[in-house]
Amino acid sequence: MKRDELELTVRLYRSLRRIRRVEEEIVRVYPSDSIKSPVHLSIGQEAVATGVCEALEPRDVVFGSYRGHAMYLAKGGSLPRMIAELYGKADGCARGKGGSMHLVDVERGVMGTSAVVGTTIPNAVGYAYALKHRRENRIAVSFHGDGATEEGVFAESLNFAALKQLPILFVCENNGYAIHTHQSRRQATLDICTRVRAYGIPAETIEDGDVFRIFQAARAAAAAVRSGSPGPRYIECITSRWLEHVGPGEDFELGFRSREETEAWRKNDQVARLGGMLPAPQRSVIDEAIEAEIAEAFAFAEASPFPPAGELLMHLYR
Amino acid sequence: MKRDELELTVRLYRSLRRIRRVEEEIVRVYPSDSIKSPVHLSIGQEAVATGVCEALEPRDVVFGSYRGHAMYLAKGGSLPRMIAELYGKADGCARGKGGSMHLVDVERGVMGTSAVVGTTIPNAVGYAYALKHRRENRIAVSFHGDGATEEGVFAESLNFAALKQLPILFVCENNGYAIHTHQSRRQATLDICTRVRAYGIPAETIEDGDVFRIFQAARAAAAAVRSGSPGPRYIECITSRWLEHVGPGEDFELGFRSREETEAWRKNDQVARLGGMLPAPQRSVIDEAIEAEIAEAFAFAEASPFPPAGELLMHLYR
Amino acid sequence: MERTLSYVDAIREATDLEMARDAGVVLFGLDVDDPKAILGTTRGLAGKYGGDRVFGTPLSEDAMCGAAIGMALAGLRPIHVHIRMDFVLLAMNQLVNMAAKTHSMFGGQEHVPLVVRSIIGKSWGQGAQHSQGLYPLFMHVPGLKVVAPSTPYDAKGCLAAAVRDDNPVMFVEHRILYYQKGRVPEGDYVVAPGKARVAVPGREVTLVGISYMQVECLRAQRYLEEVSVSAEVIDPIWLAPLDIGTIEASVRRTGRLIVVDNGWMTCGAGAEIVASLAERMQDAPGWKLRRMGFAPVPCPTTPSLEALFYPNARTIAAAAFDLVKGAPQGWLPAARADLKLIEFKGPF
Amino acid sequence: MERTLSYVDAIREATDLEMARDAGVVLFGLDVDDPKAILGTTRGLAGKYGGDRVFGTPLSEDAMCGAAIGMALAGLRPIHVHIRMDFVLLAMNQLVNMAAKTHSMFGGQEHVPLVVRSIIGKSWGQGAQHSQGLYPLFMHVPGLKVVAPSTPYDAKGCLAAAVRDDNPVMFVEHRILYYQKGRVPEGDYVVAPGKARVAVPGREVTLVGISYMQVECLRAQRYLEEVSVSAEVIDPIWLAPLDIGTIEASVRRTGRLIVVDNGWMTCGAGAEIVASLAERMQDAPGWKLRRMGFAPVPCPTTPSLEALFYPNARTIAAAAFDLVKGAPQGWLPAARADLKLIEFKGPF
Ligand SMILES: Cc1ncc(C[n+]2csc(CCOP(=O)(O)OP(=O)(O)O)c2C)c(N)n1
Ligand SMILES: Cc1ncc(C[n+]2csc(CCOP(=O)(O)OP(=O)(O)O)c2C)c(N)n1
Ligand SMILES: [Mg+2]
Ligand SMILES: [Mg+2]
Repeated sequence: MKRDELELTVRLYRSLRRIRRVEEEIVRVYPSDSIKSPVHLSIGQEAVATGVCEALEPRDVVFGSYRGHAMYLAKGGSLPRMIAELYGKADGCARGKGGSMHLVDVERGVMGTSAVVGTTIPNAVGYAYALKHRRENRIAVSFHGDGATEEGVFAESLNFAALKQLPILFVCENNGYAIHTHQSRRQATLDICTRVRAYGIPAETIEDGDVFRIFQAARAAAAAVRSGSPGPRYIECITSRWLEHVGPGEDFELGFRSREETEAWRKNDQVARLGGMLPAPQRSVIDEAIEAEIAEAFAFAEASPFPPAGELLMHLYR
Repeated sequence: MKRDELELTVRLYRSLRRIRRVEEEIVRVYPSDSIKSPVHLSIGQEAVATGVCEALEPRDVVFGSYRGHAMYLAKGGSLPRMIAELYGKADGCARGKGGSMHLVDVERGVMGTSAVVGTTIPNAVGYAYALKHRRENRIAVSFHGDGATEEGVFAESLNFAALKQLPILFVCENNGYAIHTHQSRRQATLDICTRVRAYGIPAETIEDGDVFRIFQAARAAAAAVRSGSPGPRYIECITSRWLEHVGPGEDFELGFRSREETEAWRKNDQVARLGGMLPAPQRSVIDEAIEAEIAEAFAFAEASPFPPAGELLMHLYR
Repeated sequence: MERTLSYVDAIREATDLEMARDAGVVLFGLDVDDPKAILGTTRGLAGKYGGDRVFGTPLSEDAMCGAAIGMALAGLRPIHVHIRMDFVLLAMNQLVNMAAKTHSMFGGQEHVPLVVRSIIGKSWGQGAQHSQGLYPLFMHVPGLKVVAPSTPYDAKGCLAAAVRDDNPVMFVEHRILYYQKGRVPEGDYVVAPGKARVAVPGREVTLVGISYMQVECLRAQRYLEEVSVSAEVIDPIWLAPLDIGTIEASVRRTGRLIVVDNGWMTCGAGAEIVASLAERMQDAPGWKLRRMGFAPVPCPTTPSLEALFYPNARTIAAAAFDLVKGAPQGWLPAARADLKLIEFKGPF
Repeated sequence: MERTLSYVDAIREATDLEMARDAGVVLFGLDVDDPKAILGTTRGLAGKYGGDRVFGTPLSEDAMCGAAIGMALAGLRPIHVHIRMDFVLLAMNQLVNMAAKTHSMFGGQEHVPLVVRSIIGKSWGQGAQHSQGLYPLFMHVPGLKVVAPSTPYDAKGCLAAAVRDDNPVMFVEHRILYYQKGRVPEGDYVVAPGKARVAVPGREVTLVGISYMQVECLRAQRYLEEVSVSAEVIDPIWLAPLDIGTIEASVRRTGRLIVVDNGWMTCGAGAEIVASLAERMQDAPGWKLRRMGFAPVPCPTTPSLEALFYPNARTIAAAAFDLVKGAPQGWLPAARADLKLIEFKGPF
């Protein structure tokens, strides 16, 4: 590997592995009831947030959904504050008021996630409008699922973003399902990108979940978007959710999909793949640092107090 | 002309002329204040409703917008009850409670019109669902404007109609404007049909407002839809609104469009064109019958009483 | 021998019976036919009645509500399900501008026999967007009916009544009530619109609890018993049309009212009840009252604050005690395990 | 010398001043930049501030509201205009689930300085879908502010206050008020949230009129004068936060309240005001009250029924007269031309 390739691999691996391990730790801790909120885990889907966010600048902003841990972490959101948020603690990124579904870290450009499908898509578009209006050299990114593309606001948002040629990158994390319902039972045609192109927005699909390809596509798209022409871009990343829709377990026993369906994706696990590309000692250093960071973050969350009663009525109006 | 061609021409002419003359009469009467509601006139656009409704069976149903006079009349809605409705009278099709924007004639398959753009689109889709579910040999038609296609519910409705392969014909009356704003200032690309096809729905545009072509396209589409395969169809009819968005006057003095823009359409006036295709005596018979019918309808409306106070609280619940 | 069913099974049974009774009843919404079957309330129905009558939908609340209205216009009796009431906000245009107005706006020519089922969430980190009890938004709009049954018996009977009603009905469920069990007769019955129920008769204070808050009021009544305060507990069941007469009769007797909203109080159901009584009881002033409901903020996820966000049996009892005594007494009953509800802890 | 402006020009001027003051203020919505310029309220602004800051939008109320929130998060101060309040129903999800909750749900990290302007329609066949006064839906939701100015003075001052507010504000206008003229100082001032105004002091009955019904209450006050009844007229101006204290003080003096909603009454602003007073005045019972508002049906288009749908100065005066006399008197003032409003007859 060339040096810059190696550096890229290291960065991507660190991000992938960190997200994976954080979520595995959430799974492990979950039965203890320390986590005070539902969790929609991204295990299996890490490559999307990792690849895309690697292509962004720190000053760029991202908007996402309740399945937002990966995006939050990949964009640089504070890990201890995220865990504290899951614990419902006063040091959480939303002071315990948001939980897993409402992560935010404005300093790092994580503008928030929403529990109502599709709602942050136009928010990202509006943010992009402000960026263009102020001629800032930043871009907005909207992460959303395949299900979100069925909401009317998605079509409205595409039209407005294209009409005003806004600096926004749309990223669809298509894991094939909305909860337990396959895309084919919800969408007349599976081809999301064709629908997007009908608004004049260049769109491409990355089928195989390869984090390098996602990164490259995102880098090219982000560069185009940042240059201001020709407006928005769309990337659809096919991916696979390995755990249940919400919660720490699996869902194969429900019968709506088979374990085999995810097998190919597990063989193609980007965490393992990139780990294997690194020399073992280098990898251990990274892994150990991650473990230490995670241990610290959970300890931080444990130690943080619950918000006092007085906080209930705070933050209503500014 | 062959006999069936002549008969078709007669039917289309009668419908076109009748709509035109009814609306001209509305324009004439308007300053007298007998009409108690805003009117969104279709003068210039008659060929769309006429051509499409000629292709329908009496048992088919239509849903439309506040600009609904043409659709209502072309589908066979009662003229006297429509005029009475505009007059706010008890014999109006909605007993005076709806006005021009809320026309209905269930017996004739006019299922209603709405003042909120886009709202009847999913209603038509739902009706089509019921038809398919009950295996009825009828179809539903959604008339809507170019502006309505920007509402999210339009995209949602297309997806569901295509997903369930519903017996519905969508008809876009594209007059280029939403109130005073041209399509190009609202839509990222002008190609509505491309957006529709992205849902797997066959779509075609009739550019020239030729009532025969609209009729033929609608007949073919209705036949396909009725046969149940392959689900919905979409027809976009480019057309031209000659009067102001709402009200009896013109709007060229506002400066957002020039009179010239409508000139080509006026030269291509389908009422005059089809009138010219008929032998003068035959045409006079039709025209005179229309005049008599209109005079009667306005007299009926004049004579009808206003609804009594007791009606205010009626029709809340069934 | 009385048969006991859960709230979940009561809803399922009512749906099943209505679908068997009337071939026009169709049931749809996101995930109604998935393995979790809206927490069991739609379990087995897709298999029994087929995918034409029971189906999951795209994520398109607005169009699906509009489609439901279209189906209703065509003579079907759609039941549109939202797993959370918060999502109904996406369908407000169709519900308020179309469903509520169609019958009137078209002079009686059409009607919309539509049922919209929606579930209020609570506990375990549901948070701001998964916990709203927005029924006052629908009570406000003439042309909609609104019902919020709190018992399995009412859930079954009200759902049957809603399906048979020729008008749009907002059917408001509560996630925590899903764990309730209660007497549910087999076969057919309806709990018709516009009739409240005196759940427990009493003399000194009237407690009106809406939706799940009915359960907390019933518990409060037991706490009050311990301190020899006799509370009457009323369940309005139907919020529109609202049986204000039953509540009025009670307050005329007890002279005291606590109304506990399962939602925010401003322009809420409690506001409407209090205002109606204030109008109706001008001949008998001097009755005492208190409104309770959600804290006037979005619901926080953390349990330390969520616990303070909701009224509960103990805070209701304390308020009633103060009302009866005429001044703050500083009394708060000790939590009784036998009155405590199974905590809700997923599945989400 | 006092300067007189129309309500339309007051709104236009406030927008102009705020846009000049703060480069972050942007103004958009369907037709804001078209020749009719939202009945003149946005006239000239696109030319002055450019199409980047003032622009018409696609017919996409949901996304445009969401985009407005995104702009606000980025530090702009968007004003999103709806030519009719009825259309805001398409944006309920963004307003209630996002705008109202962002500051709280994210623990104070973000805030949404958003103004949503919307206009209530009336008269001349507006009908069921173009006449709704839906402000109680927004009063219900914590995190939103709601204001409904009735005078040109307040329109200007409240809009300035709304634009400078760091929270989402629903700014409720009324089409008929557009014809009002009144004193409007030049330059900068704000009518800050949470302060009602005693428009006319009086002794025997308090009339609270919301939005356009303030005008009808002012006229009712004049009719009542003729029969020697002294009415106090209060304009709440801001509905959330609501200055209940000013209303309470008045009712404590007059002992009588008529609250006139410019909307339906069930779970309405009047319900909230009455319920709040009932709670707050338990030490002074026996005050008399009456709620008035829209008839509990969708608004009919025909003038014969529309006239009955709305309260008006004469029906308000009659109700107040009865309240003061303690029993129905059968008095209805003869219509006085000098108090009559210019009828609204298009342009639509
Ligand atoms: C507007 C709305 N409708 C329904 C739901 C319930 N719901 C929660 S997650 C989800 C599936 C969304 O699927 P997708 O967008 O593909 O995201 P994924 O969960 O696969 O990441 C649904 C339907 C919701 N949260 N919001
Ligand atoms: C949801 C909604 N938004 C805005 C309006 C205001 N409005 C009335 S008509 C109209 C233009 C609609 O254009 P189009 O769909 O092309 O129909 P046309 O009037 O040209 O027939 C608009 C924006 C409305 N009635 N409903
Ligand atoms: Mg998905
Ligand atoms: Mg148009």
